[in-house]
Amino acid sequence: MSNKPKFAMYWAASCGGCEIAVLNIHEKILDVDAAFDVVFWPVAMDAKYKDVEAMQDGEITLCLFNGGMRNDENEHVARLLRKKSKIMVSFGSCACEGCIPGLANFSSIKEMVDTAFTTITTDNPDNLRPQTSYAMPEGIITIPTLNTVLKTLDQVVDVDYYMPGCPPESHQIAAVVDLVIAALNGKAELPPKGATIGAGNSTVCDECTRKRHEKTIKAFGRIQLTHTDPELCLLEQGIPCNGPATRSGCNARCPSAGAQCIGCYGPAEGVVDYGARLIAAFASVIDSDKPDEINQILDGLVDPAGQFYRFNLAGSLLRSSKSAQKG
Amino acid sequence: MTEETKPFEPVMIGFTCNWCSYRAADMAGISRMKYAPNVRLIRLMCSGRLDPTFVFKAFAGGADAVLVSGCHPGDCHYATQNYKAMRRFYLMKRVLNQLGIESGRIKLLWASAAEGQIFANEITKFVEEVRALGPLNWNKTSAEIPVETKEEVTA
Amino acid sequence: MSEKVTLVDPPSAGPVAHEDLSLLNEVSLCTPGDSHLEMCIQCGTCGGSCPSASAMDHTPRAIFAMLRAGMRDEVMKSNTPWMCVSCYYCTVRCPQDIHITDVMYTLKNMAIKSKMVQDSTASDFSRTFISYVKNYGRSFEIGLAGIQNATHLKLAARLPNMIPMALGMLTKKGMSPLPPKRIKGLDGLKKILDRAQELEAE
Amino acid sequence: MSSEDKKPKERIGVYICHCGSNIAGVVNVADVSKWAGDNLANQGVVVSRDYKFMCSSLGQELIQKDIKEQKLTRVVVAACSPHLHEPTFRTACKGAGMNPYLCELVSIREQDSWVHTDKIAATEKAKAIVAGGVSRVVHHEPLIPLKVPIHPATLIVGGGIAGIQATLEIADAGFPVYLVEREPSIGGHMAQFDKTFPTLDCSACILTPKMVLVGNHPNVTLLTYSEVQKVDGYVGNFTVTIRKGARYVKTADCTGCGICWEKCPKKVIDDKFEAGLGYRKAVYTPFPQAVPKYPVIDDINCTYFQKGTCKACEKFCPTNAIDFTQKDEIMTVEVGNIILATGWDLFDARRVPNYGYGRLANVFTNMEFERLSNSAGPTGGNIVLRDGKTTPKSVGIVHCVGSRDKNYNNYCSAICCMQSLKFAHLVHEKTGATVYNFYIDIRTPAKAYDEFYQRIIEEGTLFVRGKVAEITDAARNPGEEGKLIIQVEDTLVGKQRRIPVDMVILSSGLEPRAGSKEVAKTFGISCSADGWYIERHPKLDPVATMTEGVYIAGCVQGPKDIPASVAQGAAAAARILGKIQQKEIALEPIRATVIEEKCSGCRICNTMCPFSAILFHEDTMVSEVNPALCQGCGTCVAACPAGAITGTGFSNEQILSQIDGLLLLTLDKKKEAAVA
Amino acid sequence: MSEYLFYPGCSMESSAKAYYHSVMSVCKSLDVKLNEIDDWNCCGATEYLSLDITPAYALIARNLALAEQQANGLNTIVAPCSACYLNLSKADHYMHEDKAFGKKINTALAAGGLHYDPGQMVVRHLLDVVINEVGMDKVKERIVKPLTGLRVAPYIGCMLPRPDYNKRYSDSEHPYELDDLLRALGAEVIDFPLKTACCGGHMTQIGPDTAFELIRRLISSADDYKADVLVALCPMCQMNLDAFQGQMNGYFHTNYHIPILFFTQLMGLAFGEKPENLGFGSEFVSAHEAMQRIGVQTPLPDAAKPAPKKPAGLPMPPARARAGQKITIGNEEASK
Repeated sequence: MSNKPKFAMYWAASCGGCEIAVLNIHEKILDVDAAFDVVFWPVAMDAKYKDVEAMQDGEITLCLFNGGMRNDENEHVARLLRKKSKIMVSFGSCACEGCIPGLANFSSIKEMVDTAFTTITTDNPDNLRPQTSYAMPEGIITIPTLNTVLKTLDQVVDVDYYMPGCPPESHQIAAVVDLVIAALNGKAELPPKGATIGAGNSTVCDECTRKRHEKTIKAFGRIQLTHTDPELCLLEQGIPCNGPATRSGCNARCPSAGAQCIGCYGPAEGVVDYGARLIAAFASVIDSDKPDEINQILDGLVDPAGQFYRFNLAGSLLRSSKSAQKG
Repeated sequence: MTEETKPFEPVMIGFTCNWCSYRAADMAGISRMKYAPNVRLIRLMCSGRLDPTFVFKAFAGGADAVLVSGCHPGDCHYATQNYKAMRRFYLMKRVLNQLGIESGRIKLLWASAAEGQIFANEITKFVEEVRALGPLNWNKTSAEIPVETKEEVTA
Repeated sequence: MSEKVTLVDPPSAGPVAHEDLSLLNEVSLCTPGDSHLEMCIQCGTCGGSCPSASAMDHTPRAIFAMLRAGMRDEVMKSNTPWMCVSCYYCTVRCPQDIHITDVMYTLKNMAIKSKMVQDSTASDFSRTFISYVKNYGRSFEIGLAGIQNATHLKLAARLPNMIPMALGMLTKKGMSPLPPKRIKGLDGLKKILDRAQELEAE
Repeated sequence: MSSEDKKPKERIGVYICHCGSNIAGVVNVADVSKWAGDNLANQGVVVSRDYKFMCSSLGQELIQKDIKEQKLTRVVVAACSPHLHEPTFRTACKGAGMNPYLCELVSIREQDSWVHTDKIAATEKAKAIVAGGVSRVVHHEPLIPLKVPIHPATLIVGGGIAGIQATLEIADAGFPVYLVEREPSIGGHMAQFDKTFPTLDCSACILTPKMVLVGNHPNVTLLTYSEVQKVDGYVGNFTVTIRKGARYVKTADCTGCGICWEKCPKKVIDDKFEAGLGYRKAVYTPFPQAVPKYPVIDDINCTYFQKGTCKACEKFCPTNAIDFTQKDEIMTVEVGNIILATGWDLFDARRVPNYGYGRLANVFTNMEFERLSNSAGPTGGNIVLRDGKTTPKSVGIVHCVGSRDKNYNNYCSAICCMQSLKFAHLVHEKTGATVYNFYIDIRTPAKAYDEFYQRIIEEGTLFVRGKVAEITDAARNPGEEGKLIIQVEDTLVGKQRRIPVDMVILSSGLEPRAGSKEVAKTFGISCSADGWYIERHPKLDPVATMTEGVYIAGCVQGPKDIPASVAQGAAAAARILGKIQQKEIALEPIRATVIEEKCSGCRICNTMCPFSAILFHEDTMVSEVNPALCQGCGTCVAACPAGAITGTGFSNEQILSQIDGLLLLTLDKKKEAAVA
Repeated sequence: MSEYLFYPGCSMESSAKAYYHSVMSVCKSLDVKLNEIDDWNCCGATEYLSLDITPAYALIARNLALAEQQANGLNTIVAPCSACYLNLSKADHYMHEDKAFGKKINTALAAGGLHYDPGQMVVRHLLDVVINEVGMDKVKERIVKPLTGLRVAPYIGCMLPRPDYNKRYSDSEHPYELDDLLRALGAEVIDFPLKTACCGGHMTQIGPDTAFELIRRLISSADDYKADVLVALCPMCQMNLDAFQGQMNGYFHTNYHIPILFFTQLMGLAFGEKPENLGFGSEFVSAHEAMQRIGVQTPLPDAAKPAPKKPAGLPMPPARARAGQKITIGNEEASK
């Protein structure tokens, strides 16, 4: 064993894009290797839970944890890594706010499993359902139990830093890696606990170069059905762009490419509920005082909850694990 | 499920405008009109101040229903802000509906400072309606809530 | 003349005999839509507008005051609603948006039900008219006039030229002396009217 | 997330008022006070007391003593509505050295003890309300009222009697006034009247001297034939853009000699000053005593402007004052306060078809009658029929035309009764005709008004109580031939009457000026549904509006007569003089602020503000709230998607914490239920 | 070609055949197709309402329900009789406004297997359709024989312009549509002051004294203005003023002779239709003499009451705006 600081990365309920984003930092990955001893990274290397369990508490210096808490295995590993890590980073949208897997919080487990096992693309003629434990001649085998709702990482364990994005931009990851290395060498100071790192402090609009004016919206449109002005703010053109409420850091990647921001960097600093902010913002600029007309304009927002909570449902006030437990 | 002998008493949060509905509530008090004690009021300077976060927070914090009230359209103390509140209200209601909260749990009420009686009556009515809906059930999912987009604004 | 003493006050001068304060509300409830009856400010626009006010024993305004005072018998016995020609002048001019003509219909209904109608000329005409409608689905003017005059001879006496006129109807207007052809759905219509009658009684 | 182990950073005092038995009769105040002391200690409550009358000086001293001895940093008083005693308790806290905005008054009287009977439920609710206040007050910040300087000049819009009165009051006090009037002369409707009720003073005789004073006053800049286009700024510092209409007359050269209008060949029906009964020329002053004396050329009717030839006025003008090349002029003025006194419009009697105005020649409106009766009017004061010569032998005066009527205007126009009585007198006096007044109610509620009514009765005017149903020329008998027949129910008799008269005068009601909504928008004030401007308080603050620095006077606020208009003009002036004397004004510090580093310049908030307080800086791409313009509604705070706008006094933290506090008990209860 | 559902009403089958024939003729000329509602029933006039409100409205609503069934893409019912028009429209209005009442009526209709959704049908009077849908331009196009020289009193009556819920008619007291139409036909139109006064309604059957007085007022006023004919648009009005004119004369010892014609009869004449196809000759007070004027230039009656001239003395306020024309009204703007 070397004396280098130890590095771990884990994925819970997530797609794997975050791992790719880490690898996508190009030659910087060599710095990681140079600076760290990678001890646990299931995607990149072979490792066993028991190896981690055998470590001392706080032995891992930096853990990038991505993915939400979908089942008891996710939670178990999260707790384990928390115990063993000095710096626990909630890495990527899934860990920070639930992301796409968190959209399952709209549904009950039954609805979710039904959808997975009975839709037309599923070849399941006997209508089988997964069982959490099953007796085989060799003994009882188990698979993890699903949580009622998907939880974010910080709803289960204490988190030191948040790094949003779906996935976090590679240049941001590189910057964070640089920062941690510098801090380890005593050349920089780590930000206060709980801070969001690898992202900006304002919103996507701050980085967006589109022209903008006072906003009054007479109709919402879907971008694929609308011919948009490439220079003009998308929201002004009735395209529900989440940019105004979304944390900066991505260099306004989507709006620059002609697509609306869908909010993967999550809420701006200090915002309590991302969707509520967007409701207020979008509805505020509707140009009508007549209830019927307002509702007609709102009909143009096809799936408002989906629009506002695509990445944020598990972290929202109303569909997070906390509120769901209260009932 | 525990056996309840007492009728369900919903807890409700009401957001009122400093210039109209809060004064209507004062007026109801001064006139000693009686209404159900389930609603707790929060004073905002204007219904336009109503951040949907407040409503979400109230539901998340255990409220069974939320009342939003402001000056009648055209009578806003700040000229037109109640229209902005109305726009937000409609969108908020749609989203709440998708998030599993029945439309009957959120109400928009226009009441002028003089309409103490209307305010009192509407609160009592609203409490009855929410009582009929029962406690807010978090385990309900959007699929189980009938989607309503038709808006009805009272008074 | 001044020393002449009357032992009994004339009926109009005495206190209201039986105040029935539910009366106004009852009339209002029996009228479709929102009649705004309680909003009357006694301005007299209705009475001033009415083309047949001179034939009425009370002006519509006075009737509304009497409704308010709960003078049920007096209102039920009044000819005022029966003299209404449904011209709706009062209704459109009323500054309080009271549906006066519709209220008059309600009062006629109530008067018939309370059996207090004083002069049956008008109500009988309505009955005859409706009997044709019920039996044929359509009305029948000549038959109607005939029966009306036969049952109300006094009326016929006032209309000496009725017979030549009826003849004129037949000859000039080419009207048929026979009742109208029955409509096809008469059975259905009867069922509808019977059901409506039950609902009315509820 | 949990902060329970954290030591609370504030020291909070909680005070529960009994309000005699007003609160204590229903709410168990001792219980609430004890509960708050026990259960809210973790939020910083160090003192919790209940007291008979918190607002009494002893109650206030109690709080002050605690602030000093217990080193309180926050105070929550649970008593009556903040609309009643918030200033009281804030002042008390200030007296003890605490910033007044660190005190929160929550209502457990109007919104609890007075509206509930269930003592247990009311006590629970009071606890919740107190908990809400405690949670909220933690997030209060010390605030200092904003102070802005006041420009000493005043803008007065509308040169009717209310505007004239206000102008003179302020100008006489030594401060500059800009008086803007749309018409070529000041004077307003009052200049058109013949006599004024109930004293029967000649209207012109009492008005003209005041007009002259305005015209000659060194402190008054009179801008007639002008309109306000735009108002920028805020109380104390308004910038007003005014469009001065082209008169086509050089006022520096004009002597007002009148030769131009004498020579002008174009006769125009004067539907303004003469109410359509008389004529004026295309170059004119509305009336002989006009102030200023300079005429205007009405380019729509002027032959030169329409056809390119004529110029008679120019030819004959002895001082070469005519200038056809003049253009409208745009000017801006700086003022500290504004009075709107734009007056009223007459209800268009043609909207009541059954009264036949516009169809039946001898049906006149009240304004027409004023001109008929005025000795300076088109008939030299002879009351005659539309043929211009016949004196009526009988006249019917109809009250409430277009007023008190759901088909037209719901409200009472307030002046018509007295005006109609005045007409009865004038007709009687001048023609000896039989006069009928048709009324629903006679309303004479002011000094010497009912006495005037008595006088008119005594003079022999016939009163018929009934709203006129119709006025027709369709005669039913020879007695009605050639007459106007007024059909009405005499409700006191209970019979329909048809009264043939020669002349009918309709007492048309008062209406808000056409376009009053747009004007309200320009000045940032609000209109009632009828269109009258809304005062700050209908009883206690009738000339101020919700917009600081903008006042209303006269009929813009609602129908009223001359004395009331004058009183309002003077009242508005007095309010403004008080402000000017203070040299600066304190503004309630409830304001929105943009946190610059968080603002991304998305501009969503830009359209939120009806007071134009939000500025967008194109260079830095950041929005900014001008605190002096901001009225503190908080709509932009709620709209900002980035949470970059905060509202002092009603911040997100304050309200979200208050929600937590209000629901504290509920959560406890739900937890108990869950445990059970 | 425009197409409407058509509710003729009972009178069109009996006393007002002239109206029926002329309506058919005129509509044909104007390319208006009228689809008669199959198996319609009487609207109850003003009589059923007097007796029993619920059955009365159920009776009316049956027609609306049938119309809805047979609508086939149409949603407008045209009624030529003012009383029918009002009853149908009022039933729809109240069923719509008063939901409980609407439900009650539908409960009754259900007994006959019918149902009506309030608001589905729009009921319009024939005059309204001619003026506002067909349009004056088209009417003018069809004129081959202008009614030059005929002096007419336009008579609207009560139930077309009133009551005015939903502000459905231009003016409830002095509407000008019929005047404009008749003027377009070439007739000389008097400003008839009693154009919306009552014809007596059912009073001819129950209170002749009142009825005769109401008829007299109209006839004498038309005579004052030296009208040749009085033009009606409701079978009840026409019948009362025509059939009872003689008796009224007897009652008051007067000698009026004013023929009462339907507006469609005059339209038909102007469109060049033969008088016999338009029901001429069926009137009690013969129109023969008056009609002789058509096509032949005859002098005006010498003692005709002159139209109000421009006053020599003081100017009049501009006349009230006609239908369709916007007049500026302070408060209308304010109330927006």
